[in-house]
Amino acid sequence: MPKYGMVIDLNKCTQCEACITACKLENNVQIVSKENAALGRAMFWMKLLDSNFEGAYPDIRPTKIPMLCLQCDEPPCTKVCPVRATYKRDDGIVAQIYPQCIGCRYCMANCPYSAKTFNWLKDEQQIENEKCYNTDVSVRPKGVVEKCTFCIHRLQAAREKAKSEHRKLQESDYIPACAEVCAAHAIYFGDLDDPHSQVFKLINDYRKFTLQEELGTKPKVYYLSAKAE
Amino acid sequence: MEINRRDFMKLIGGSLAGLALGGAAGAMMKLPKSMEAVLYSGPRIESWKLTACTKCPGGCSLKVRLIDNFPIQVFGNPLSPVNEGGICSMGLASVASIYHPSRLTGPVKNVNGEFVPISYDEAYKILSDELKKIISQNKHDDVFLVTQTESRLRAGMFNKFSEEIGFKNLILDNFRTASSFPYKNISVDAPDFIDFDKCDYLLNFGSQMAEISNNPLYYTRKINEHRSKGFKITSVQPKLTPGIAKSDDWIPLLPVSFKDFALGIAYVLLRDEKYDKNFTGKYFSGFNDFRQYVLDNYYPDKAQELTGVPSDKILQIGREFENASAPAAYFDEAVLYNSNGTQNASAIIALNALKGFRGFGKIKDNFFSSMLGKDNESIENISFAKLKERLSGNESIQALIISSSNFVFNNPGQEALKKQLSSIPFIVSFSSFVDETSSFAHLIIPDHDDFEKIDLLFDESMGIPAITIRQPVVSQFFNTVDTGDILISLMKDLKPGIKIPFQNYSDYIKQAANKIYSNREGILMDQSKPTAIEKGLRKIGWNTEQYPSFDDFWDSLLEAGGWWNPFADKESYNPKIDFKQIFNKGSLLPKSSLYSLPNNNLRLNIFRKNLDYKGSMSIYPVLVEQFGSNWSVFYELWAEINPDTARKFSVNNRSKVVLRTNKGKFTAILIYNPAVMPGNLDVPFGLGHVDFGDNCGVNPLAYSDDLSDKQTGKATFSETLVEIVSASPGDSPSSAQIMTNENKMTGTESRSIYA
Amino acid sequence: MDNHQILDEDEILFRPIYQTGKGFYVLAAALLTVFMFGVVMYIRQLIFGLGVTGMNEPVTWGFYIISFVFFIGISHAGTLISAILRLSKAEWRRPITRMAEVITGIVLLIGGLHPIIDLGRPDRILNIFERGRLQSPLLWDLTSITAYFTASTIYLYLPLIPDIALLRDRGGRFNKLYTILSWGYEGTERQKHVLERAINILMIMVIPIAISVHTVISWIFSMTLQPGWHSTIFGPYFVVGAIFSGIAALIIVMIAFRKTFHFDDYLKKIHFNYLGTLLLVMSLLWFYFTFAEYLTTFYGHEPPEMRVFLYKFTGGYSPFFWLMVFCNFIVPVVFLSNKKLKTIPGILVASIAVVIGMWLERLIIVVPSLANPRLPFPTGIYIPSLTEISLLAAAIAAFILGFMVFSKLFPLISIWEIKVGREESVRIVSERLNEYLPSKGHIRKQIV
Amino acid sequence: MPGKIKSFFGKLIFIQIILLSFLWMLAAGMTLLLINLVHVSYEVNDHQSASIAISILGIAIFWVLAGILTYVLFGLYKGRKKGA
Repeated sequence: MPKYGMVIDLNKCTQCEACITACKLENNVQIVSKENAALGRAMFWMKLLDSNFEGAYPDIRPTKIPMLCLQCDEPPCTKVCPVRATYKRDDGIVAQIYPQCIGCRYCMANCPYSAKTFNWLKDEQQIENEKCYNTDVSVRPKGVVEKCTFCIHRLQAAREKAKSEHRKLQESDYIPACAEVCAAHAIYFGDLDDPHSQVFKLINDYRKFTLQEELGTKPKVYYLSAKAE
Repeated sequence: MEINRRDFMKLIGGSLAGLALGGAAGAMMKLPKSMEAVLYSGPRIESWKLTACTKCPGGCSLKVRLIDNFPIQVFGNPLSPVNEGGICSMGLASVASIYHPSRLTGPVKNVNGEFVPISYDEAYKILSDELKKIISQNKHDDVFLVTQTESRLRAGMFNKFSEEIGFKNLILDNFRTASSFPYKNISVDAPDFIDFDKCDYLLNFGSQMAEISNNPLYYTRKINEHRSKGFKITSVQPKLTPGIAKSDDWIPLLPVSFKDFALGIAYVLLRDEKYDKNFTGKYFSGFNDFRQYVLDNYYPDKAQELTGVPSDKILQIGREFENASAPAAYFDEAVLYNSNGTQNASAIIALNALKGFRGFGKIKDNFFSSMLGKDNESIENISFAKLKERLSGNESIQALIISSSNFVFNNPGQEALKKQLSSIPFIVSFSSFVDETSSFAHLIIPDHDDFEKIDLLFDESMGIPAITIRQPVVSQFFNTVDTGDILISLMKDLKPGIKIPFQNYSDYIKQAANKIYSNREGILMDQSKPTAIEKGLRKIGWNTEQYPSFDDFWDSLLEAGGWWNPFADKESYNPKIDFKQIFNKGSLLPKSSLYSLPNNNLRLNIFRKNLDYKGSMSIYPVLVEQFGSNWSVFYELWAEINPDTARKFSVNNRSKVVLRTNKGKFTAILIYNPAVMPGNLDVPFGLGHVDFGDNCGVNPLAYSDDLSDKQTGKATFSETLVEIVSASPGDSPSSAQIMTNENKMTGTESRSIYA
Repeated sequence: MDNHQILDEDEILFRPIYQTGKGFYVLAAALLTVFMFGVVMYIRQLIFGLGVTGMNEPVTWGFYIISFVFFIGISHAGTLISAILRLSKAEWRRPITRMAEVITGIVLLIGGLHPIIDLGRPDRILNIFERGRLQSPLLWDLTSITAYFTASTIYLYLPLIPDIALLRDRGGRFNKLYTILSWGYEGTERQKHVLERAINILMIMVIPIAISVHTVISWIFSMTLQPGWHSTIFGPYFVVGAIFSGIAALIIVMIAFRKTFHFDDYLKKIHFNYLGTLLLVMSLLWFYFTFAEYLTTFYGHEPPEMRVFLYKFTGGYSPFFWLMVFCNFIVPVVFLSNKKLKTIPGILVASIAVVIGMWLERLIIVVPSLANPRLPFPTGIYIPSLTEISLLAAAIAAFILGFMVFSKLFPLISIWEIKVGREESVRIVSERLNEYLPSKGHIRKQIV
Repeated sequence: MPGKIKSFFGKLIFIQIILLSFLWMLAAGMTLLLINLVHVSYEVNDHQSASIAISILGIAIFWVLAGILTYVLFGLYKGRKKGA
């Protein structure tokens, strides 16, 4: 069984935010109305961690981190869900079952990375965005929690494709939208257990770190970063 | 609206995006009735097509995903050498514009303030009659054409048109032309590219290479590569944008004193005698005057006084520059965004000349120019400045022809501009939306959407000729006409008996492509990069790509989405330069007043985000929402300020402030950002459209002083003074918050995360 | 036959059941409107989704969860207190226990509803039964609250039986109902014995259940990784807080009925004195816990914890925090530790302060932790909307209404216990005393 | 008259039994629920032990409660004065 994970090289990332746009369009994440956005209900599965700086002016540098659901190996969110609407799959992806969620938002309260978002109101998707719908992804109704799923629908598609071609699933078959569009090739995705995969090599890199390591959630999204001299 | 609600319920019930696509269609999508039927009950068959992006000059190759032949999503084409599968936010969002509800579905005529739809023939008749009248009165000089199209072939078409008819005033103002203007200004042609194979030191003046440049995605990759090779990048910029943050050294500097800084560096080279004597001897006429001038006026302490950059820093940069074997001092359009932009650019060119432009290169016998005709010469004699001058002067303008340009929004002094425009007797626009500019038009003949057009995009900035083809991925939705076709038929009507070698625009494109075919070099973008062996074989004339006829080539070109020539040879760039008219003794600008701020004043520094290339973001809701998202500011203007400055004015983080310039008051959300130049108030450009898509926020240009570069008429982005009138409480981050951000990120004290 | 003429010595306790003044209907109408308004607002929320509340990201829990914790806390007034008093054979408990138990019953119903109000998809509530996870603290709650509700209702019902029998014997309204509910109680020795036994068993059983309930509720929070929640002290801390607010609520209710139904003769100053002292003790205990909680946080000085800490002490929530300390500690201590101020009005003031303070405490616990996420996202802001406020009002209205209805059906003070007390307790107590007082004879021996 | 009373008492006990049975239903219901949940936790195999522990507690409590009430009510019923 593979164990899917992601590595983001912050030394390469230019914070062009293409991954964020790609994620929004790929997953039909709703665009809330202006009022709700002002209330802090804007929905992003992927976002840049708020700016946070290193060094002293003028040698200062922003360290913005592309944040998505870190797909923890010890997910705190699944522990508290009362209806098993979020759970960890065998391939390590922390999935959501939207039709089962009762919207108690306990998982959000327990996510130390605030990676989850909630459909506060009816889908207010704006007109223009309607057409950009990705037909592979279901639209979430109001009152359920949603989050990044490593574009799990792409995995399904890839599986079927491989099956129809009578071959095994290769690493190149399945890649989330954010990793696909990254212009700097800063986002790597693959099987963390497969010693031949690139991510496997990268997570043994000295620059590797994960967010909030001390919580023991064992995120499967790793970051690479080294201080430039 | 009622309908939407019901559709939404349906959508929730069905809970399948497929349904959403259908269900929502009736209310949501602006489409011909016939197509809606398909949308409702299509078989949902997926297909992919290749096309190119025209949002910027880069010409990325796009992979468009269609469901029942409706473009749904866009991705990058992994085989394209330009973007290698990458794509930027604008490209991703671009698919939305074709369905935009406020898109014009056909020609409209302005009947006292109201735009009423008319048939194309009628519209065309009005246009041609109007022009005929002018020509008969022999007032060619009173006709102005403005276009900012990034497609150089399209620009070429405009050129051809204006030449044939005899309209001298073509303002061709796209990124590439603007960037090469300073070279044209000293009558040399610009270098094709930065030679990253040789270049070992990049001194970047005000260009957001990885964000807004003539090939952002390529530069994104190259910057990383360049740095991983251990070479340095130094950026001189008033704002530390994420892209600039990639450079090893950031010199916060106001654009007004780029020139002083560049010459300050030049001084170091001259003083250390580390400049390329061979080159200066051969190509640099009037070098000794220049040398003298710099040595007299730009000794480090003086430079420090002029720029505010500490002299030892200037020395350091200077030494790095002079010791590099092939340094490049790079600039592009952005350098022109201030009142002495051209001068700045010339200084930078001079600096390059001292090292013989070793960092730059040209493509050997580049056949693009032959292919394009004279695409960007016109700017030599005419730039936006001239239009402004004419508008403000009493000389009347008979007609104004605008294509893919929204200059009212992109320029300061908008009130005056609007007044002047409304006095022009005849304005025709080819915009497919009623935006700030085209709302003044008397006639709008909407052009196709980008996904319905055909075009060829060229790029040399990679050091190899690359051509991506924009082909229509959908048959046109509405009653729109390709501007190119209109121009062609106009030529025929206005100049009877003219010889035009092509029937319509796509013919014209084909002929350009024919040049590639006959050139017989290069390969299509349907294969991975050629290996060294392949290259070797090529050198000895081996060529696997044989096409029996041009049509075969054309078909496979459409299939591949592009063509490039990895085997093209480079040659060094050594132009004959002459600065007599620019730097002569005594013409030393005084220190800019912007440095000595009157108290309780700040500098309004307008910066551009990569999400908005030229004020056209507002039709893409995804981008508008995302615009301020990493400051968690939504649909509102924000102003970044250095915390120290903020404390001086005692305004809190995230407080709502009212700002005042000479042009009036506007509100913004104040954001603490320690990377902002003290005394600056950085506001983003792109929000604040009045009647163009999603209007929210404020357009800072509307409130900035009406200054612009003398020669190019480019707007100034950072020379307006602003003061904070009032501020709401807001929340000041608790000390703990600031102290512990580091640990919050990584969870460990020691771990450093320098991105 | 006309039983109404039989005048009982405790007639005044029956009066509320048979006599209904105009004020009653006015008040009932007013409360009903408030309640209905709340219902309407909730229906609106059902239609438009939780967006009509003030909740957002990162503050994903608001008034609903606060009220939930708060009301369940109040419920401890009842059963726990009366059980403890019974257990400790405190004779002054007799007029109190009934009211206490009623509070529990009503408040549990209200509190138990709040998590459902808080759901984004209440229509899917049945998923809990189909695919629920017992590992989720929310399910622990479901179980323990149901258990507590059942237990305390039974615990309310059993002591009620003799009184129902009395009512039945008086005939008149609802006679059939009383007949059914009284199970033919006639005060025979055997029946008395059975009742005694059952009550004693329940009394023992209820205490652990009650404690478990609030411990589990505290675990909803402390089982998460949120800074400011993830704390071992939370279990006892919540229980103490619960009893604290419970006593306060009880005092308020008692004073209210004393005033309206003139129970002055039954609820004497002494009762309030004792309860006041109890309240004072709890207040000190509460302060001790609070102090312990925040001191450890401060000394640990973990960055995320400190953010919440500072947010409470100096940041956006400092006004609420200090108001809470004022209401929960300063006011009670001032009013209850001082002879002059420890009058019935004084005690009333203290208890009202405590109830408000405890509500604030729940607010302080729920919101700041959510508003300050671990990662450097901007601090969240939470402003309750009209919906939430009106639902809180409706909950309070429902509470009062419940009491009013009860007072029309059953006596608010356990009549038989009073009678028993009057007849026997003097004897019983003196006997008990004699049991553990040294006998005189013994002393004389020593002198000799 | 006595016949009337008799019939009423006949009904009475019936109604009372029904009331009591509600409690038993609750107990039974809770038991079923908990058992079901334990079963589910086995089905998807997550932390069965926890489920079992909780369910044992829960079930016990409800049955004891039901038991007590039954004991009381029937005790009272038996304890009535003879010849009432």
